[in-house]
Amino acid sequence: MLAVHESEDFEQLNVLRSSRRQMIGIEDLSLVFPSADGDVHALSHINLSIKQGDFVSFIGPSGCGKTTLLRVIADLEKQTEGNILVDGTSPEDARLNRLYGYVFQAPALLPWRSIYDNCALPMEISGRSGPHQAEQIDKYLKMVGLQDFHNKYPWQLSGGMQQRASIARALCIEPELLLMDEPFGALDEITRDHMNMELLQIWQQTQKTVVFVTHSIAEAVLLSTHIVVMSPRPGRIAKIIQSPLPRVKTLALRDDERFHALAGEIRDALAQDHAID
Amino acid sequence: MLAVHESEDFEQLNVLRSSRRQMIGIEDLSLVFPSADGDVHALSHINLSIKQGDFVSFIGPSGCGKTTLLRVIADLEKQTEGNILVDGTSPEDARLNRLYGYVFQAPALLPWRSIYDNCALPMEISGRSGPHQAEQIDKYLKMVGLQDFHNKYPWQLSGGMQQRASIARALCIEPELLLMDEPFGALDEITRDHMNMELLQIWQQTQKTVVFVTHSIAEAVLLSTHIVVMSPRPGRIAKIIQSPLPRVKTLALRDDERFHALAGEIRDALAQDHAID
Amino acid sequence: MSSTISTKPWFALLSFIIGIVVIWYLAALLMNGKQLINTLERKKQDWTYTQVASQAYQIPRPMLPAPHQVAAQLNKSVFQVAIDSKRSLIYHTGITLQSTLLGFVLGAILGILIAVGIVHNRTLESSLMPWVIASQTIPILAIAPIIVVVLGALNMTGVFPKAVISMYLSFFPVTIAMVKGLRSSDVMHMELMRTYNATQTQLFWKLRWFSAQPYLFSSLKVAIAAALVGAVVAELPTGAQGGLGSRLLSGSYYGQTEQIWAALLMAALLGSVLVFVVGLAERVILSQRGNANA
Amino acid sequence: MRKSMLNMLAFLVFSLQFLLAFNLTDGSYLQSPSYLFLLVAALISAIRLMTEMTAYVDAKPNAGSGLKAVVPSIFAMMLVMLWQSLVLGFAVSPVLLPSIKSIVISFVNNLPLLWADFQQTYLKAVLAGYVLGCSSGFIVAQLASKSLFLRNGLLPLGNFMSAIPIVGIAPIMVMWFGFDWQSKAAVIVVMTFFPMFINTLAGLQSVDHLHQDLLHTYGASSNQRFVKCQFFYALPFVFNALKLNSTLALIGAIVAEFFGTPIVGMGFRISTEVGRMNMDMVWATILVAALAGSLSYGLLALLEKRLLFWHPSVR
Amino acid sequence: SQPLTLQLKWVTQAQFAGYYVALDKGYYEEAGIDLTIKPGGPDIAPAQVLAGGGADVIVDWLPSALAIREKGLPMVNIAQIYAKSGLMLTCLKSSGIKTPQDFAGHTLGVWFSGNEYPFLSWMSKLGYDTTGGDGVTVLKQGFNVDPLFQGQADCISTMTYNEYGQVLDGGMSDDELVLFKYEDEGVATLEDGLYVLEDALADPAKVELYAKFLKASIKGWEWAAENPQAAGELILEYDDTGAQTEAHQVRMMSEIAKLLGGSPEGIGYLQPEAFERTVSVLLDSEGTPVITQKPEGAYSHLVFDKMNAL
Ligand SMILES: Nc1ncnc2c1ncn2[C@@H]1O[C@H](COP(=O)(O)OP(=O)(O)OP(=O)(O)O)[C@@H](O)[C@H]1O
Ligand SMILES: Nc1ncnc2c1ncn2[C@@H]1O[C@H](COP(=O)(O)OP(=O)(O)OP(=O)(O)O)[C@@H](O)[C@H]1O
Ligand SMILES: Cc1ncc(C[n+]2csc(CCO)c2C)c(N)n1
Ligand SMILES: [Mg+2]
Ligand SMILES: [Mg+2]
Repeated sequence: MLAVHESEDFEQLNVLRSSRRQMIGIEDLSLVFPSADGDVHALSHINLSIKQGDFVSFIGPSGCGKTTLLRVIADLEKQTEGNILVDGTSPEDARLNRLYGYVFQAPALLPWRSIYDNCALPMEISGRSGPHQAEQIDKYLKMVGLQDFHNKYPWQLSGGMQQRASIARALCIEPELLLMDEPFGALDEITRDHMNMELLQIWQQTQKTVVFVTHSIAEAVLLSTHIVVMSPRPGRIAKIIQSPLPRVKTLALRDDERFHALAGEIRDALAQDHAID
Repeated sequence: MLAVHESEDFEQLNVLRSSRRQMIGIEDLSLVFPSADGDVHALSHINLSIKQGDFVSFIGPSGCGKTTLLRVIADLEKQTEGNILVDGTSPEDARLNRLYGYVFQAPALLPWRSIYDNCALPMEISGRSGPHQAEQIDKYLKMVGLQDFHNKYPWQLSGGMQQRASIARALCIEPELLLMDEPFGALDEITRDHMNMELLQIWQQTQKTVVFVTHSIAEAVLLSTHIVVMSPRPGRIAKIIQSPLPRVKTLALRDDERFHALAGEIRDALAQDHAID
Repeated sequence: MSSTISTKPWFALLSFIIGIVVIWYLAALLMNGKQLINTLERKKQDWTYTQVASQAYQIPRPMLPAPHQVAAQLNKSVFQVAIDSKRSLIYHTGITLQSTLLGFVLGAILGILIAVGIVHNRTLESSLMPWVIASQTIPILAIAPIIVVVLGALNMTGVFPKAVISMYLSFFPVTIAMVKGLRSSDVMHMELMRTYNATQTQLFWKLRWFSAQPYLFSSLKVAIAAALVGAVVAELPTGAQGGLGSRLLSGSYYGQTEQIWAALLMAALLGSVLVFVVGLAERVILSQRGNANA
Repeated sequence: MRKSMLNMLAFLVFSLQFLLAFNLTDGSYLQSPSYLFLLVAALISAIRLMTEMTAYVDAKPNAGSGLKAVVPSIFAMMLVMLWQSLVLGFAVSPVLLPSIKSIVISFVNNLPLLWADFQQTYLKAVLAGYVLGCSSGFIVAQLASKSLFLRNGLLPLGNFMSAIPIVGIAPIMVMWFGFDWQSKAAVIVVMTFFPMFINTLAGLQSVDHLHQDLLHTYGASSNQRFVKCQFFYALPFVFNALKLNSTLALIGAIVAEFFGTPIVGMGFRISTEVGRMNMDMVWATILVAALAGSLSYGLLALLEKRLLFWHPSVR
Repeated sequence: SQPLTLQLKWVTQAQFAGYYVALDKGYYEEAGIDLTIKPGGPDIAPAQVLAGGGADVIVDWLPSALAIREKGLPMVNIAQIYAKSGLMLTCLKSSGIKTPQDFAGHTLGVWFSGNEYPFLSWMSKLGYDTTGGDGVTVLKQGFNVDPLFQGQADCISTMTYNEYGQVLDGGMSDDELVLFKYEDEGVATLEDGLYVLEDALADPAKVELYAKFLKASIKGWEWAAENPQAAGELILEYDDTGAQTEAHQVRMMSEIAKLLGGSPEGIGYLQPEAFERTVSVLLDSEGTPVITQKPEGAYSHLVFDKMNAL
């Protein structure tokens, strides 16, 4: 049944998105971490195509390779086998062209820079720190609710605030492609809801492509156009689900029938070959 | 309306639990962190009574003082004003009597001890490492799904596994009172569900008192007899909600009407005076 | 990663050693050549560059003996004489080693004790710490003779005074690192121990001691090198009673440059071996406790 | 109430013995050992005063540096008292150990001489050698952090070289660079290079993986990586080396002067006056060295605190 | 047998051959003395060891002994082994120095650590400022003769029996050098003598012990002076650093033999005239005289007389 479903999905996708260009194309990609006590097959025979404008979520149990796959896309890790194209080029070229912004699982702010200066860092490095740099930073810090914390240092902020700062930092450069690794893990539900809506809005307005890792089924359902369910040992794609929900979303959707149906489908896919380890 | 609701709550509680002894009694407790740029009012005029056998969850936005309140109960922090009694004594005496087990927000395992030895640590220290120590540890490591990892070191485990080990460590000494600070934050949903059910089972079987901090509304609803909603700046109790759900729970409860109603109530309480910052 | 030859540690080391030897020969040629030219001019003799080049590696008191001269001297004093002979460099290395090891052990113990005191007692911390630092600004060679004389007056002679000077140099890095290490315990772990109501002793043996170990070992590596320097220094004021230090000195009195260099290389070799041994102990002990970085 | 009375008493006993120490007649303790009781009482008093002061200062979270210096000062006065009392009381020969009083007197009387020595040794040799040694260590470490080849070659050699005792290097440097301060600076360069090299390298390599990845995603050049990130990670390590080197450099210069100098300099003074049995002058010079060393250490620590305001060890 | 410790002024070398010969030949043993010889070195101030109780008898030079005595350490010369001074200034002919009057503007290497007193007296007698200016530039010479070879000094201090030989071994010949012996310049001071603490002399038993020690030592010196070759070889046996060469030690011994004798009383007798001459050299220096007043009781013939009475 899974196989049927999968192929169905793919067909659908192809029809739907044929007009948009492919942003990420992954073909039969595998990645093995060599290690003293046996190799770790972090990714095994991954096939995935993401079109420009998609919002794709990766979901799956801890250790199934979500982060690793995102890192391959960002040229932070090299596959052992298979091919990957990012915006038609190699991940390395995409990185050097500063195509994407990456939000790490942890905030990764530089402790010797104020929040403002942390956001300015990517612009400084790409030499884009022109006159409207300040505007840009102001705008996104405000969006994440940190307008009053420009001059604070990261260690003066709570964990959740730090994570929001790091999101603002990635948004500031307005990249074509947003890669986000559990960006909202450290936030409480209300803040999380708020951030979810802000992210949706940016995505809807700018037609960016977003690749998003999450542990939360609800979040995946709420945000994504496509949900990639992964399973571990070896890390592989168990199922790709296209969301039947409209692109324009509100929090009220959470009470929608389709929302619950989709969440149930994901939960079932996850429960399959999940065992506590 | 809130005031009415609160007083109603308190009455209800008193009626319900009159037969059980008070485990934690907090009266008009405040805590201020002095700091160079203005004092931080982490807790302000907290009143709370927790009876033996209760399962109480603290929920609230980041920085509202959940951890701080738990730390006051554990004698890791001293209040600036007000009174607190833990099992009829001061928090310090309770700590000296090894009354409680504490699960930190992070696993806090000692990297130079194997998982088994980490669990043995509290027993070693209290001099209770008798013959059935091994049995006890085996039992709880099995419960959290780590039966095959006795001899591994913490850094050989994934984050979620570490967190589970730290829970097993706190359970091993079977304390009267369990203080848990977002114990399941690092787990994926499936594992989290499993851990929730295990915790519920222990609590139902042993009639322990549990004080539990969480960010997840669903988790709070599923587990608790009482939910304490907190709000920030200054950190205070916004609402105390008694759960109408039965003490014996299953995951199926999540589709129950009352479940959704309760979740909605909590969400509303949270949304009140919540502002992103 | 392709493991080409140039990423191999031995290859880099070998290249460096070869490079150094080449530079050494060139420097010897320049320095000794200049000296040779001076001598010849003073004697009002004619000279040519080829003549200078051919004699530069043979002059009697070279400013810089060539590698092969030092090697010959090393070979002579290590392999060509009985080990227990006073002309054997091994014999002198043994003497220095004795006071180094004794001084190192004393210094490590003293360093740990001071650190434990400082960490557990606020009064000790605020009173002692500045003076521990000040103690190291006192030039040891200046007070070494006084130490030797005073200890001599107290009837302590032989290795002990030398070991005391070694100890003086080696306790410092251990103290500094141990204070840092004993304090480096994770706050969360400290609080965990607090929830268990652990005593100070339990806290020390179950937590602090372990978090201090990595600091301890890296400081022991510094300390054993310092102890060696101390042992060598201490051999100057204890009289020419053997040891690498007195070899250095007597080589210096009698203008035997090769002997100085041989003793120097030997001291450096001894130091490297000692540091290596401590590093080995570190790896064994830290791996026993399952250290991720071991 | 009783506590403050006890503190008063301790203060009195300590002050009394402190004053007495400077007015003892030679050999008092040998003639009447009972005086020793007062000395012991004064020691106990000093310890009590320090304990009380520590508690007092700790209770004040934002105590000024003046208040913080009280306890070490009492400790210093205790040492001074002990030294002075024992030397006078047991009539120790001034050829072995001079009294504190005579050290201070010869310090004051010989200020111009000591200043000249300080200039020669500290302001010329130490500063030049320190700056050269530390900066070259830093630069080479930066190169080595980029090249596995350099690292593989330099690290074992660095260990080897740092095990060479200075007493061996000093005569050679005097032979090569002459008698003046240049040869002392050369000794200091050799002594300070490797601690700085090894520390900086460790610092440059201590960059958090996450931050490394972050800059990688920005496509930062290796210079940008250094300026924006690595440099800050290296700073705490660099300061460790700077502090360690500040004491090493002074010792190195003084020891090197034992092996030949013009007739000025702290090392020259010490070795010459030892030969002349002017131990008070020797200790006066040692005092200068300790002052200079502690002061530069303190200044570096202060600078570190300023620059590393963001580092967990400081904030 | 009674224990006795002798602290030397310098490392084990033929300079101290007499004591080693006496030790080796059992002369001390015969006299009922169990002698320990502590070698010295540049960092060892024998007077300090004496004051600290680390030695009973020390070998020192009279100028530094007198200076230290003025500092308050009551040490007394009980025997003067060397009758003549072996100290000299060795200059390069190429530097243009022919007489002491030519020193001005040149760089002179001098040993400090208590060995500088005769030099300072000499310079002040010649009217040179030693602290720079238009006088001479003084270097604190290290342990060896390298400054001469490396052109860092025009003149260096040498001992006739030791460093001078090294200069020759180093490839310089007599005709490249100009020598100024302190003896010839009239600034000679007494060198190696034996010193003890004053109060020890109040104890007749100690005096007797020292007398026996002196007798055995002198016997050793006489043997050494007659057998320079054997004495040189013997020194090598006792040298713990294993650094000396036979040729150098034998030559040193023959040079030292020239400094020993001379007086009719034999080795060990301190000639009062020689003492006075040293004192006047030291007092002579203007500016910073080494000693400020004529020393009293700085030497004693008590032990020497006792020895003759044994
Ligand atoms: N550098 C590495 N070396 C060896 N194994 C690694 C490395 N990085 C990841 N792994 C392994 O690869 C597998 C996938 O890891 P990854 O971090 O991608 O998981 P994840 O899905 O992101 O999990 P989580 O939800 O916990 O973040 C895991 O089994 C992990 O142990
Ligand atoms: N040691 C401290 N010094 C100063 N302020 C502190 C300290 N610890 C906590 N605070 C402040 O007290 C407030 C409450 O913190 P607390 O950690 O209790 O929040 P929390 O509810 O547990 O948040 P989270 O959900 O992020 O864990 C916060 O504003 C925090 O900044
Ligand atoms: C620092 C120093 N002082 C003196 C000498 C020279 N020296 C060699 S033997 C001797 C006689 C001692 O009785 C003297 C003065 C030196 N080489 N180095
Ligand atoms: Mg991940
Ligand atoms: Mg918290």
